[in-house]
Amino acid sequence: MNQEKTTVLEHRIFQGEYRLLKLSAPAIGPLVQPGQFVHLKIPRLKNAVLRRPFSVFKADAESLSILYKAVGQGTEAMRDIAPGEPVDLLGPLGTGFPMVGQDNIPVLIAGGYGNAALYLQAAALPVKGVAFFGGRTAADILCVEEFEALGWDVRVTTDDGSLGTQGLVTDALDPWLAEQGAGAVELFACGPNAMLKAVGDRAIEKGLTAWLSMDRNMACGVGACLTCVIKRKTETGWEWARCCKDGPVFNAEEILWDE
Amino acid sequence: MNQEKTTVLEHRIFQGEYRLLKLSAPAIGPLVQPGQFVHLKIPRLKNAVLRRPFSVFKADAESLSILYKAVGQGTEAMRDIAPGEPVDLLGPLGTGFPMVGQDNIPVLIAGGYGNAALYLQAAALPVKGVAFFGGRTAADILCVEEFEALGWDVRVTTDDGSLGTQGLVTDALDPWLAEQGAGAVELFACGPNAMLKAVGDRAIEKGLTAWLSMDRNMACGVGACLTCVIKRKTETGWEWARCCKDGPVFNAEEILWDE
Amino acid sequence: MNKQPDMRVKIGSLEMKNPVTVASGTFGYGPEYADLVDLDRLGAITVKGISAEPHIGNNTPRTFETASGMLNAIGLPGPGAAGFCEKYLPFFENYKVPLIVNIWGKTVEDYGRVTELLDAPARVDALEVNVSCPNVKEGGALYGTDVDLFRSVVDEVRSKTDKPIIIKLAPNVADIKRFALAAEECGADAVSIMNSYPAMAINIETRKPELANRTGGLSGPAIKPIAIKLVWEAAQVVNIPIIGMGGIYSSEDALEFIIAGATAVAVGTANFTDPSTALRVIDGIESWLAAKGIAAVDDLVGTVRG
Amino acid sequence: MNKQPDMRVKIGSLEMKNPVTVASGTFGYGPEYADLVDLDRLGAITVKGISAEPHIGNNTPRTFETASGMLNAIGLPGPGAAGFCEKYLPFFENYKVPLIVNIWGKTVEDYGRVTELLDAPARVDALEVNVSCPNVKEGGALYGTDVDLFRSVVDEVRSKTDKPIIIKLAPNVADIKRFALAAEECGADAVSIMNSYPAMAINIETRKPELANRTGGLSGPAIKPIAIKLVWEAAQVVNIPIIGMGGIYSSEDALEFIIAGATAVAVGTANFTDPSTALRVIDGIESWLAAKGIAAVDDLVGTVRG
Ligand SMILES: Cc1cc2nc3c(=O)[nH]c(=O)nc-3n(C[C@H](O)[C@H](O)[C@H](O)COP(=O)(O)OP(=O)(O)OC[C@H]3O[C@@H](n4cnc5c(N)ncnc54)[C@H](O)[C@@H]3O)c2cc1C
Ligand SMILES: Cc1cc2nc3c(=O)[nH]c(=O)nc-3n(C[C@H](O)[C@H](O)[C@H](O)COP(=O)(O)OP(=O)(O)OC[C@H]3O[C@@H](n4cnc5c(N)ncnc54)[C@H](O)[C@@H]3O)c2cc1C
Ligand SMILES: Cc1cc2nc3c(=O)[nH]c(=O)nc-3n(C[C@H](O)[C@H](O)[C@H](O)COP(=O)(O)O)c2cc1C
Ligand SMILES: Cc1cc2nc3c(=O)[nH]c(=O)nc-3n(C[C@H](O)[C@H](O)[C@H](O)COP(=O)(O)O)c2cc1C
Ligand code: FES
Ligand code: FES
Repeated sequence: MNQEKTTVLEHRIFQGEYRLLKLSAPAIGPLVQPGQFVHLKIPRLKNAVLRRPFSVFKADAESLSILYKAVGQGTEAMRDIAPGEPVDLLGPLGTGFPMVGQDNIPVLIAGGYGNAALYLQAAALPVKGVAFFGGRTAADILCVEEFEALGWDVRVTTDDGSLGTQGLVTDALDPWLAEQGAGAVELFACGPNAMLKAVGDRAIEKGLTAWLSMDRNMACGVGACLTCVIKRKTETGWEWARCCKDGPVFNAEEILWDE
Repeated sequence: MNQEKTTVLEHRIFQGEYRLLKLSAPAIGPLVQPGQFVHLKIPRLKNAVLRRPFSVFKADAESLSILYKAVGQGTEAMRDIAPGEPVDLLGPLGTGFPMVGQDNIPVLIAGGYGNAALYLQAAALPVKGVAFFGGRTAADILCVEEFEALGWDVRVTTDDGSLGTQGLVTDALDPWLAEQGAGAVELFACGPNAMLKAVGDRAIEKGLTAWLSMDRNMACGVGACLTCVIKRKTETGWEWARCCKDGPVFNAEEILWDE
Repeated sequence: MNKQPDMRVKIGSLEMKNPVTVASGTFGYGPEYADLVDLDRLGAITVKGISAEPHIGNNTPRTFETASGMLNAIGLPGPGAAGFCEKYLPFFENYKVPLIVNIWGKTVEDYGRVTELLDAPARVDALEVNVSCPNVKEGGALYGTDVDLFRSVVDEVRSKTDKPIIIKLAPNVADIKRFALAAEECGADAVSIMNSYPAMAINIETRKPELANRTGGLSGPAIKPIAIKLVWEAAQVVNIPIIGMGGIYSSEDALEFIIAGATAVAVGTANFTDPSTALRVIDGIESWLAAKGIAAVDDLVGTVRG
Repeated sequence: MNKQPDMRVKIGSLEMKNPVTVASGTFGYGPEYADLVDLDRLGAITVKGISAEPHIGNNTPRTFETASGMLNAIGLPGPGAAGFCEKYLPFFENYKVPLIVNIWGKTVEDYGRVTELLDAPARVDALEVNVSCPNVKEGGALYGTDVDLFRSVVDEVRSKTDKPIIIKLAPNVADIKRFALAAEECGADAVSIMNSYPAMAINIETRKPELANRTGGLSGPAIKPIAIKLVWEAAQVVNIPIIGMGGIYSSEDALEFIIAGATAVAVGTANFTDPSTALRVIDGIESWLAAKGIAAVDDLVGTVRG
């Protein structure tokens, strides 16, 4: 984990409402593992005390990039970030995705920025299976060609049918899962909570392993403040686990969904 | 007095540490009188609740411009203002300089941004007299050629002698005043408090009229909050006068200097 | 759908056509913002604090900017009740907007005198009582933080007028509920929450306080979460209306106060940042209510869930 | 000229090599920031509040960002005193930095028990006593705002340890001086000022509070002017040292607290914004003192003028 004054190499509209921010980050970039995130201090937003967490989309020895969407004051202010501007970053943070188990077919399931969060894992996995991408509309479906170029079989669903099949990501996942032999499949998911829960429920029902990247509001990002906790099952009940440190990736079996 | 969403036409280094900010301001520009100011809301500085007051340097039917120097968090953040960006302005505000009295020779005395504050007056005065400009060093002396082009006899003093005579503005003013006949001269001054007081003291001593543009920290800028008050002499003692509304220009005779 | 929502609220017998006023001391005596703001669009105007006699106030500097806020120690300068009536009431003859006059005193008798003087003119619609003042007789104890002194002021003001009286609570108390209840019990028509919070800034180069008065009141967005909590707490215990204020910059901020329990709201420091704030807040509340299909702003008051 | 200034300060018998610690709850239990911050450069580490027994804390959401600040209602989850000693004390064997453990309880006896449990381990150098907690026995009255309850806690803690005890005052009182004096009278070695300020935010769409606990504590730059005032006031009346905190983001902020009367300072919310803050503050104080030719940071404490 490092704190690094990075420099903006590129900042542009990526697709639809998503922007790509590429930063020169020689201290953080090379350390990034799939599923980890960075904690970004928004330049010039002087009334904000908190950083904002973003999954690392791509990373190499010199740089890293994120994909983000403006949803509030912080991400809106990020749109003003200028090329060449310094951006203070903490990272890489958190516990990312594990390798796929021996002989398992990896399946990726993504919604929203989940595509960005899964890209490094998609690249790192030695076997390429099926990737299910869901979104509201065509513009929300990111990186299909990039995942295909890595060798993934990408299946798209959109709420409005403007790309791929109309419906939820689970509408595509369920029939496909039904065709597979038990135990042969391992799931890696990142997206809205409802999607993660749906994926987790299916995995538990079918006895599959599912790795869910959880999204919680964060303050410190390093495990110190206990803001980002989720309930993790223990033998006797549950305990708080920190999404930023113990996660964001958790085994679906561990998660106690009670909200 | 108007509130106007202006647009940045030009923003550049003017000289030394001073920048010029030119705004498209068709509602405010045409109303500006010499010595008045505008109250500027600094874009994107979200932790600041107060506007910042700036004298109008130039104004016409479509636009106005200010000259400013970065001295604190507000003016530093102003350097990020981008061409085309909207800037919310209140103006024109305050009571500016009066016309020069019949048969009087006008004398301008400026330090710092005072040159900007006096330019419109210099242009408006029907008679062009002598202009005394003082500053720390050559880079602080603004607009000499512009004032000369208007017909003013400009005399420069700098603390370090890097331009004009070495010394304070009063070192140049005093001998010149000594040469003039009493009552024939009227002073218009804008600059640091010490300079204004020195000018005021001389005027009172010599029975001259001096108009001083006072600089006080402001909050509302329109006379409502009573932040910017100075002591104004009354028959029985003194009362508070609002620099933003009753001033910034006051007759030196009115001012009770007791700080 | 989208019927025009009913924006009217009542503060005692005072009828406001919308729930938005301006905070005392941030909007002068009326004329100052009249060029920029159509005063008759406001639910009410609340003017700068007035005492029985003219008062000179503090030395300068009187304000200082802080993170998302500002300090002020203006020191309540003013023309006194008679001076106010003479200088400013005629101006209001040209306007229909309800006029709330904020009052203060250094002794209980002062509060009584200024109330009497302002009870007479018909153009004064209500009095807001600033109790965040030191009592000179009681050696500087604050009316706003000592519940017995507090009651004595409210009783005195109540005894001198039948106009609506709004008691403006001091925020720096351990339990705002005691003061809100005391105001209600003493016959106040409403409470307003909150005054600026006692605070200070020191210049490290000069080692002198940034304000001539050394300490001052903190206002602006910085204090909004404190104000929301105090309004919410007071709303649990009193039946009289609450005027909420503290860092309101947008209709969303105002709605937050209303949901917390405020019947009306006041825009203060935001006037300095953007004089159009109060009008934007009015329009914003109205269109939000319309969009949600809420018939009257009153239906939203205190509807916080959970 | 520019001789290395003496940065040492003492909090009771606790010697800090510089006046900067971190605020409880913003720096975890020690290991969390160890990758980013050289812990041994700090004057002391103050860890998250510990109670006698393990505690589960509040539901989420636990924090919410506000203008120049944040709300938190973490709810003091923690491993309990025994858990803390087992899990975290070994970590500190590798460091020389003084360790201040923040403690809390729901009853006076709880405070006594956690003090006893933490009195034993030599690695615990001092206790900071969080009194901003409701007393379950007294129906939720707050230890920090009721001066009798407050005394009973300080007495209890004092009776159970000879280690330095620092009483962390609640800010939401009308007169901080009473509490600072009471702490001193009960034998406290220092007071720390201020805890986060009770506050609230409501989501207007859901009409639910933004925190699961409904209310929380406001911290960050927004509250700095309040904290400066409280430190300045307390410094007028007590002789024991004060640890100042509330929105410290820079060495200038820290110097402001020191000039107001704080012997040491704590960096809280700023750790989230920039984990290097505490180290920057230390370096900044040192070079400022050197530039001014001030021989020791202690010489600056409480030197406000006018
Ligand atoms: C581990 C992790 C990885 C993330 N990766 C990405 C990414 O790669 N790309 C991306 O665009 N976003 C990502 N997010 C979400 C991103 O952090 C939030 O969108 C951002 O913090 C919102 O900040 P804001 O100031 O704009 O919104 P705020 O003003 O804080 O809030 C505005 C709105 O956004 C919602 N919001 C706030 N925080 C979050 C959050 N953490 N998740 C979802 N909604 C939130 C609020 O509920 C509110 O409605 C990630 C979050 C986590 C925890
Ligand atoms: C009527 C009037 C006209 C002005 N015209 C101009 C102009 O044409 N060009 C220009 O550059 N400046 C002008 N000023 C000064 C300008 O308003 C201040 O420089 C500005 O407000 C500082 O803001 P800041 O946030 O950068 O500084 P702050 O962070 O507020 O303060 C930083 C430093 O600047 C000092 N400072 C703050 N306000 C003022 C002030 N009003 N005057 C002097 N020092 C101050 C503070 O004491 C502090 O040391 C004018 C001021 C007034 C009252
Ligand atoms: C410059 C200034 C002057 C004020 N004067 C008064 C006053 O005379 N009487 C009063 O009761 N409150 C006064 N206040 C307090 C405000 O009315 C209001 O309660 C407080 O500022 C919180 O609201 P805000 O955050 O929207 O400003 C004043 C506030 C400011 C900033
Ligand atoms: C997330 C968070 C958790 C906190 N936990 C504690 C705690 O356990 N015990 C305590 O005494 N104070 C706690 N505090 C208060 C801080 O120690 C500090 O007093 C307050 O935040 C003001 O300082 P700041 O503005 O620098 O953050 C906490 C503050 C925050 C923001
Ligand atoms: S964000 Fe602080 S513990 Fe996870
Ligand atoms: S700045 Fe408000 S009265 Fe002048």
